[in-house]
Amino acid sequence: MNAIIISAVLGVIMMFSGIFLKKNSSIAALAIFGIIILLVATILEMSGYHFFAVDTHNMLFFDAFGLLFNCVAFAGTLALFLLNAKDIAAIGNNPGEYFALIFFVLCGIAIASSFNTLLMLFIGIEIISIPLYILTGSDKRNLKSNEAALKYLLLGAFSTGLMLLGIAFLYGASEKGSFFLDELAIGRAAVSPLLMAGLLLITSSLAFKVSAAPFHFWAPDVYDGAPTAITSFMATIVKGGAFIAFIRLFGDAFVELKSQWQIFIAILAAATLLIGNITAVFQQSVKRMLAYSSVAHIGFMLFALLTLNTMAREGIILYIAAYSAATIGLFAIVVKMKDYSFEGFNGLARQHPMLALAATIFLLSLAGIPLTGGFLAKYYMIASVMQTGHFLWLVILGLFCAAISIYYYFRVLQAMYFKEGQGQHLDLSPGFTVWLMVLAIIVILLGIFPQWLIDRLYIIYL
Amino acid sequence: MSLTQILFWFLSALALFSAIMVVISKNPVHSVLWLIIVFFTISGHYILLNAQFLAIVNLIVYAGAIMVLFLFVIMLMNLNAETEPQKNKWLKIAGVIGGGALLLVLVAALKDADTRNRMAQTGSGDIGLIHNLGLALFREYVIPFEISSVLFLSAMVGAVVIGKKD
Amino acid sequence: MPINYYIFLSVALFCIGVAGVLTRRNAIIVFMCIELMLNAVNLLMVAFSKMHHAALAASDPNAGINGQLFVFFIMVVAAAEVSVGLAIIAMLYRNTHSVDINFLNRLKH
Amino acid sequence: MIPVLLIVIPLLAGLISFCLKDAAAKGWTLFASFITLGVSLIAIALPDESKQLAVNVAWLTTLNSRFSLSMDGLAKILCLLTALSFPVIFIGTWNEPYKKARNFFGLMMLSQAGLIGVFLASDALLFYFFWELALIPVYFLASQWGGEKRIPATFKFFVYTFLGSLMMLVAIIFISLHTRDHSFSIASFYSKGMISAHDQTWLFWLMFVAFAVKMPIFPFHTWQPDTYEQSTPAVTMVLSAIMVKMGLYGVLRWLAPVLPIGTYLWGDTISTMCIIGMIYASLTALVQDDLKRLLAYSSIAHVGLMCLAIFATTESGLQGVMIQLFNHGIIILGLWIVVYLIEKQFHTRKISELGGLAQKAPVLTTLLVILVLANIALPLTSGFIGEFLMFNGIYASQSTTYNVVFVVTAATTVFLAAIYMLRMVQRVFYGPANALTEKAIDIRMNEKIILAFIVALIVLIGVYPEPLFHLTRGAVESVLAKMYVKP
Amino acid sequence: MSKFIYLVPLFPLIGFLINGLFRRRISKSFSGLIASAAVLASFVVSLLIFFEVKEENFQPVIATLFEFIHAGKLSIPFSFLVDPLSVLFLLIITGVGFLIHVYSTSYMQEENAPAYAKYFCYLNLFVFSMLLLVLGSNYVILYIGWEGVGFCSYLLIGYWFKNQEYSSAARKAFVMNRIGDFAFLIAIFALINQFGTASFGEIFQQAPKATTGLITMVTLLLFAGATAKSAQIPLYTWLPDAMVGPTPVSALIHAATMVTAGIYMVARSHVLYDLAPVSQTVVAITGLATAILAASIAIKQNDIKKVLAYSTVSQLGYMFLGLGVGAYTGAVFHVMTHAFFKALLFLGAGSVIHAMGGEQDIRKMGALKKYLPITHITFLLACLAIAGVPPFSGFFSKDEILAAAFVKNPLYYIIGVAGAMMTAFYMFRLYATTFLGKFRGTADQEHHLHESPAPITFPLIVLAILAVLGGFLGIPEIFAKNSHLLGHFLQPVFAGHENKVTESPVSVSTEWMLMGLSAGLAIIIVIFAWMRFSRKPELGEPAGFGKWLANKWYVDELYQAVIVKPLNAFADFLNRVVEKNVIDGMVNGAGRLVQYGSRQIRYLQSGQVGGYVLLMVLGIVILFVVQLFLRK
Repeated sequence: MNAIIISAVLGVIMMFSGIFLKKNSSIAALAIFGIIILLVATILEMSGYHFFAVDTHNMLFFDAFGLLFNCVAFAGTLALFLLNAKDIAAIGNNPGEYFALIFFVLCGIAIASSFNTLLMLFIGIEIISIPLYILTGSDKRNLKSNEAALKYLLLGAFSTGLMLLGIAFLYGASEKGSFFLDELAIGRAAVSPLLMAGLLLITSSLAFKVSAAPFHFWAPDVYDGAPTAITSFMATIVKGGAFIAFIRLFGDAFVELKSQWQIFIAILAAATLLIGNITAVFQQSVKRMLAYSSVAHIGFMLFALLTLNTMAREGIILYIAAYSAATIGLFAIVVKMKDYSFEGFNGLARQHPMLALAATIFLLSLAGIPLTGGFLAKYYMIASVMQTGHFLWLVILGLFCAAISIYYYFRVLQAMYFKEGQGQHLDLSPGFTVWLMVLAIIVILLGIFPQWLIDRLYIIYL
Repeated sequence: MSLTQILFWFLSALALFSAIMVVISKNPVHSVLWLIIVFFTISGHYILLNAQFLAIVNLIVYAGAIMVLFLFVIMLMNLNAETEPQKNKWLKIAGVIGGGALLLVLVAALKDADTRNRMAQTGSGDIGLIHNLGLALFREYVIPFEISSVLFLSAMVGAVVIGKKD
Repeated sequence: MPINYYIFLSVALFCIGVAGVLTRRNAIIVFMCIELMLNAVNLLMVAFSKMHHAALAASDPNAGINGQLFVFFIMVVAAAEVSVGLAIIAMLYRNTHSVDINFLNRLKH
Repeated sequence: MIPVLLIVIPLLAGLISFCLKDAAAKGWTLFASFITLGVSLIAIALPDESKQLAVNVAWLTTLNSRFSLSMDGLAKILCLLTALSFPVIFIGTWNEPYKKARNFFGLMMLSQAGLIGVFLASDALLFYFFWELALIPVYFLASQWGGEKRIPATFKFFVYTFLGSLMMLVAIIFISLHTRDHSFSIASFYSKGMISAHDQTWLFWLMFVAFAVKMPIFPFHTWQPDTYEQSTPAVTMVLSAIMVKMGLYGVLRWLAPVLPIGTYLWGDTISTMCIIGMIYASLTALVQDDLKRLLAYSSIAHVGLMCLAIFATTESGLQGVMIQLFNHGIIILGLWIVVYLIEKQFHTRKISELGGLAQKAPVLTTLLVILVLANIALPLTSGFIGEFLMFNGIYASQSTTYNVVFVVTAATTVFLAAIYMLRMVQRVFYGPANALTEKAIDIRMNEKIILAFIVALIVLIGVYPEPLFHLTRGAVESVLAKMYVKP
Repeated sequence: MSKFIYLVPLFPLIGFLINGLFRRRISKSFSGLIASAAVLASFVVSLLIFFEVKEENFQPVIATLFEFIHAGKLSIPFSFLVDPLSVLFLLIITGVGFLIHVYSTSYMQEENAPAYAKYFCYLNLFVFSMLLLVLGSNYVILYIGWEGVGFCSYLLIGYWFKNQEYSSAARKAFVMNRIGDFAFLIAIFALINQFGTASFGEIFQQAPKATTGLITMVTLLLFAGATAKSAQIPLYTWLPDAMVGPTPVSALIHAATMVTAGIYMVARSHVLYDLAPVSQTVVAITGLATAILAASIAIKQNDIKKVLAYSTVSQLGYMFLGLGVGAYTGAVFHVMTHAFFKALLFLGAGSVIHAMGGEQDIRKMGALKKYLPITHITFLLACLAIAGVPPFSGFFSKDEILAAAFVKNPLYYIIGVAGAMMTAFYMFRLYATTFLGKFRGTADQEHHLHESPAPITFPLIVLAILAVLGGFLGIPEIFAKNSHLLGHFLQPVFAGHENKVTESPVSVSTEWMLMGLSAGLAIIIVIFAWMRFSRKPELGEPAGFGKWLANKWYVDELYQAVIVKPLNAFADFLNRVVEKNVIDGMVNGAGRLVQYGSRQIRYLQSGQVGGYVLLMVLGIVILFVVQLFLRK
C-alpha cells in the first residue's frame, strides 16, 4: 500500500513542481528524490513497516512476490532517472507533468502487482496505459511520436475491450458471481466454455499488454516512435508490470486449470520467440532492434507463465530485473546518440571505451551469456519448463531463438569494437558513465549472486 | 410474449441495426448519431434489467458527455462524408470477415455453455438502485473508487499536456 | 430473459464494433467503434449481474451488485480514455490535417 | 586452494593488463603466465587426493549449484597444457605488434582463466559458466585482431558454438533435475541408474553436439578453417591448442561417464562420423593452398581420431586420448608458430607462393620437420605414443562389432597425413628459392628457443612417456569404470 | 658383453647428436671422423657380442632399458633382444655401414661443411634407427626402427632438396613406406589384442594357440608392411626413384640394409609364418613375381643406378621367395651376401659417377676399365657374385633359396632360374657397356677420368673380398658336414621349423644337378652378355617390347592414373564442392534462411493499425479454434 499511495502523491507533487521549479535539472533531481523515497518505502514495507493502515476489502493483496517486483520496478525507474532524467525533462515543455505521469504509471504498476480482483486488474492496467498514451505522444512536434501515440491508443483501447469482454465472461462463468481471483474458478471441475472463452480473451488482452505475438504489433512501432527515454521505461518497467499482472492472474485464479490453458501459452511463447527474434534480425536501427528484442524476451518470460512453479516465480523476478537493467542501460546510450542506426555505433569503443564496455555487458546479458544476469534468467525459464517434463520442443525452439538473438546483439558489439569508424562524439556527464557502470556491475552481480535478489522472496515480514 | 420480451427483441434489433449503421455510415456525424441510438437502446436494456442507475449514467456519460465530445471534435475538424477516406475494398472485406470469424468462433464456443439455461432477472431485483449501489461503492469499493481518481488525474494531466499549444 | 440472449446480443454488438475497427479509416470512427465494444461488454456485465443476483439473492441480498459497479468503473475509465484519445487525435490533426489511420505508416517493418 | 589460484591469477592479471600501458602489458602478462605455469606445476606434483586440489563452497544456493573445483589427472594434464601454452604463445609471437596491446594481452589472460576453469569445474553449472566464459574473450580476440573477413568468420564460430552450448545446457538441466539431490555436482551426475536408457539416447545428442562443435568433428567443423585462417596467430594457437581440447574433455568428463548407455548406443554412429571426418579432412587437406587451412584440416583429422578412441571405451584408447590431448596441443602449437613465422616474414601463407626455405632458414626447417613428424605420429615423437595407444584401443574395443573396420579405415590417415604434411614441407621448404623467399632470414633467438623447447618436449615425451601415463592413469581408470562396457 | 648392447645404437646416436647440433661449428673432417668412428665403435661392440653369441650354450638375452609404454594391462618395454639373428644383422649394418661412412667422407667432399655434417648426421641417425629395428625385442620397438629408417631414407633421398624432383622422390618413398606401415601397425594391434603383448618371445610361444585365420591375417599384414619397406610388388616403385639420393646412401640404405628390414621382420616372425601356409605362398609368389618383373625392367635401363636399383628389387624378391618357401637361413644368407655385393656395386657405381662428373647414363660411358682399374676389378667381382657364378658369394646364397624353392614347387625353381639368368644378363650388359668397348662420353669427361682416392677404393676392396668369400660361410652340406657355418649360427633362431638347413632337403644328386644347372646357365649368360655388349653396346632407343620394359611396364603411369589422380580429383571435389557448398552451405544457408525469414516476416509489420487489429483478431480466432479442437 505504501507504494500506491506514495507514488500517487509523488505524481501530484511532480505535477505542481513545474510551477515552482523553473530549471529542468531541479525537476529531475526532485523526481530522483521522489523515486528514492518510493523505493525506500517499498523496501520498508517488505521489512514490515506499513505506513498506511487501509482496509482494502481484500481488493488488493500484498505478498513478497508483488512487493519484490515493485522494488525491482522502482529500482529500474531510479536507474532510468539517474541516467536519463534530464532527457525526459527535455522532451517537451512540461517536464513536471512527464514525471508526474511516470509516477502515475508506477502507481498503476503497484496496483497491477497486487490486485486480488479483476476490477483492480482492470483499473491498474488502465492507470498504466492512459499515462503511457500521453507519454508516447509527448514529443508533440514529432510526427512519429504522434503516430505512435495514436496507434498505441487505438490498439490499447481495442485490447481493453477484449479484456473487458473476457472479464465479463469470467464473471458470468463464476459460480459465486465474483471478481475475486480466488473465487473465479472455484467449484469448476471441468472448464466451462464461458470460462474458457473469458480466459482466452483476457489472455489475448494481457498478451497485448506484454506484447506477445501475435498481439505484439504495436510494440515496435510505438517503441520506435516514442521518445527514447520513454521507450526505455515502457519496454522494461511497464512491460514487467503487465507481466506480473499476467502471472498473478493465472497463478492465483487459474493455476488448477493449468492443463487447460498451458497449450495456449506455449503457442504464444513459441510465436513470440520466433517472430520477435527473426524480425529483429533485419532491423537497421538499434532502437527498433531493441523493440523487437523486448518482444523476443517476452517469449522467454512466457515460459514462467507456462509453468507457474517455484522456479518460474523466482526466475521471472530475476528475468525482469536482469532484462530491465540491461535494456535501460542500452536505451540510455541510445538516448544520447544522434544516429541510432547500427552504423551509428561504429567505432564507439574508440571514442567512449567505458560506454562501450557497459554496452557490451548489457548486450551479453540480453544474449544470455553466463556471468551476466541474463544467463541465469534464461536458465531459470528453461529449467522451470524442463521441470514440468513437457514442452521440450518449446525449450529447443527457445535455444534456436537464443542463437538467432546473438546475431542482432552482436551486430552492435561488432559495430562498436570491430568496425571502422571514428565514432560519434557524445556529450556525456561523468555521472552518466559512472551510473552506467554501476548498472553494468549490477547486471553482473545478478549473474553471479542471484540469490541476493531471489532470497528476498522468502525473507519477508508482513 | 410479454411486454418485457417484446421490448427486449425490439431494443435488441434496434441496437444491432444502429450498430451496423454506425459502422457503415459514410458521414461521421451520422455515425455519431447512430451510436447515440445504440446507447439509448442499451440504456433501455438496463432499465429492463432494473439497473436504473446505470441506465441514467449511461445516458449522461456516454450519450451525453462522451458522444458530444466526439461530435464536437468531428465538427471541429470539419469531417464529412466527402473527406472520409475509403478503405480498399479487399481490406473492407477482410475486416468484415475478421469480425464475422470472431463472432462465429465466439458463438461456437458459447453455444453449449452451461449457463444456457440460466436466466437474467428482469424487472425485479433492486441491486441496480442508486441506494444500494452507492452504499456498496463507498463501503467495499472505496479503494477502487479512490484509486480511479489517479486515473482521472493522469487523464487530466495528459489531456493538458497533449492539448496545450506549445 | 435467458442469459444466452444477452450473451449473443452482446457478442454480436462487440463483433460489429470489431468489424468497424477493421473497416473504417477515420480514427474517430474507429474510436467510436471501440466505445461500441465497451458498451456491448457493459450490457453483458449487467445481464450477468442480474443472473447472479437471481441465483444468489437468497444468501446475499447484494449478490451481483459487483457487476453493476464494475460497469460503473468501465464507464469512468472509458470517459477518461476518450478524453485522452480525442486529445491525441486532435494533436495529430493539428500536425497532419488528417485523421486517416492509413496514413499512419511512418513507423513500420 | 590451488585451483582457485589457477583461475584467479590469470583473471586478475588480465584485468590489470587492461589498465597498463601497451608496452608494459606484454611483459606483465608473460610474467603472470609464468606464475600460472608455476602454480600448475605445483598442482601436478600433488597427489590427486590432496585437499589442496579441491575447492567446494556454496554458490548458487537457490539452484543447488556449488562453486566446486577439483583436479584429477585429466584436469591436471589439460591445466598443464593451458598453463604451458600461454608462455609459449607469448614468447613465440613476441615480436608481433598489436594495436591496443593491453587489451589483447588482457583478453588472452581472461581466456586462460576461462579455459582453466572449464577443466577444473566439478559442478555442471559452473562448468557451463566457464565453458561460455572461455569463449567470450576469444570471440573478442578473434574479431578485433586478424584478417579481412575475421568478423563474419568469428561470428559464425560464436553462433555455432553458442547454439551447441545451449543444447548442452538443456541436457545439464535435465540431468540435474533427475539426480537424487537435484544438484549439479559431478558426483550426483555420475551416480548410476537415474536416467533411463531412452532419455539417454536423446540427451546424448544434446550434449554431444556442443562438444562436437567445439572439437570440431565432421560435419560440425566448417567454422574452424575460416576462423583459424582469419584469426591472429596467437589466437589461432589458443583456439587450436587448447579450445579444441575442451570438446574432448567435455566428452571424457561430462558425457561418456554421465550418459554411459547413450554413449554406448550411439558409439557406432559417432565412430562412423569420426572416421568419415578424419578421411574427409585428410583429403581436403591434400588440396589446401593456405598453410593455416591445411593445419586446420589436419587438426580436424586428429581430433576425429581422439573422439573415435574415446568411444572405443578401452583402457588403451582412453589412455591414448589423454596423452594425445596434451601432445597434440604442444605439436600444433609448434606448427602454428612456424606458420606465424613464415607469414610474418613473407606476408603470405600460400603454399604455392613459397618455396626453398630450407636453404635460407635451416634451423626453422629442421624444427618444423620434427614438428611435422610428430604430427604424422612418427615413433619417438610424442604424437606416436598417443596415436599408437588410440589405434590399439580402437582395435581392442568391445563396445562395437566393427572395431577392425574402424581401425583399418581410421588408420588410412596414417599415410594420408604423411601425404599432405610432406607435400607442404616439400613445397614450402624444399626446391629452389623464389623471388619472395630469396631474401629469407632464419628465425630469431626467442623463436628458436621456444621451438626448440617444444621439439625437445615432443622428443622427450616420445621417448619416455611414463610421466604422462603416471599423471593420467587414475583418470583413465575412473572414466572407464563409469562408462558402459558390454559384459 | 651383451649387457652392453645398448652401446651399439648409442654410438651412432651420439654421432647423430654431435653432427646435428653442432653442424655449423665443426669442420668437415671432424664430422666425417665422428660419424665413422661412431659406427666403427658400434661395429666393434657388435663383434664382441658376436663372439659371445657364437658360444655353443648361448641363451638369447633381453636387455630392458626402461618401460616405454605402460597403459593399463598393456606393457611395452624399451628392450633389446640379443640373439644370433639380430647379431648377424648388427654386423652387417655396422660393418657395411662403417665402410660406407668411410667411402662417404671422400664422396661427399664437394658439399659445404654444414651440409656435409648434415649428411653424416642423417647417416648416423639411419644407422641408429636400423639398429633399433633389428635389436628391438618386440614389434613396437621394431616398428620404431622401421619408421625411423623410412624417415632417414626420406631425408637422404631428398638430401639435395633444392631439386623438386628429388624431394618428390623422397616423398614418394616415405608415403609408400607409410602405406606399408599402416598394414604393419594393424598387424601389431591384432597381435597385441590377441596375445596381450608385443614381445616376440611371448607371442611366438602363444602363437600355436591362436586361430589360423588370425595368424594368416597378421602375417599377411606384416608382409604388406614388408612389401613397402623391401620394395616388393605392388609397392616397389619408390626404390628406383630413390636413386636420386647420394650414391653411398643408395648403397647403404637402398641396397644393403634398410630394404632388407622386411626380410628381417618376416624371418623374425617365422614362427607365425610357419603357422600360416597361405601367407607363405603369398610371400613366395610375390617375391618371385617381383624378382622376375624387376629383372625384366633392369634389362632395358640405361641409368647405372636404376639398373642396380631394379636389380636390388629383384634380389629382394629372391629373398622373399626364400622366406616363402621356408628357407629362412637361405634368405638371411642372401641378405648378407647381397649386402656385400650390392653395396659394392653401388659404391663402384658411385666411383664411376664420381669419375664421370655426375654422369649416370651408361650409354655415355665405356672403356672405363683402363681409367678406373680398382673400381673395374671390384665391380667385375661383384657382378660375378650377383650373377651366381660359383664360387662367388651370390652363387651359394641364391642356390640355397632356389633349392628350397624346388622342394616346395619346381615351378618356383624354373621361374627363379629364369630370373637368375636375366640377372646375369643385365649385370653383364651393365658391366660391359660401362667398362668395356669405347669411351662414348665427351672429351672433357674423358680428360677428367681418374681413379678415386683411397677412402673410396678401400671400402671397394674390402667389400670385394667379402663378396668373393662371403659365400663360404654357407657352403651347402653336400660339400662337407657342418660346413654351413651360418646355418649353425642361426640354428637357435630358426630351430624347430621343419626345413632344417643342416639336413639337406633334397637328395644329394638332385641338389648337385640343380646347382650345376643354375651355375652353368649363369656362366653361359655371362659370356653371352659380355660378348654382345662389349662389342656393340645398345645405344638406340628401345622399340617394341623393349620399349615396354624401358618404361617399367608403365606401372608408375598406371598408379598415377588409377590412384594418384583420382585421389587428387576427389580431394579437390571435396574441398570445392562438398566443403564449400554442401556442409558450409548448409550452415550459411541456415543463416540466410533466418535473414530471408526476417525480410518476409517484417511485412506483417505493415504499419497499418487495421492490419494489426486484423492480425490480432485472427490470433484470437486461431486460439479459439485450437480450443474448440482440443475440447472435442
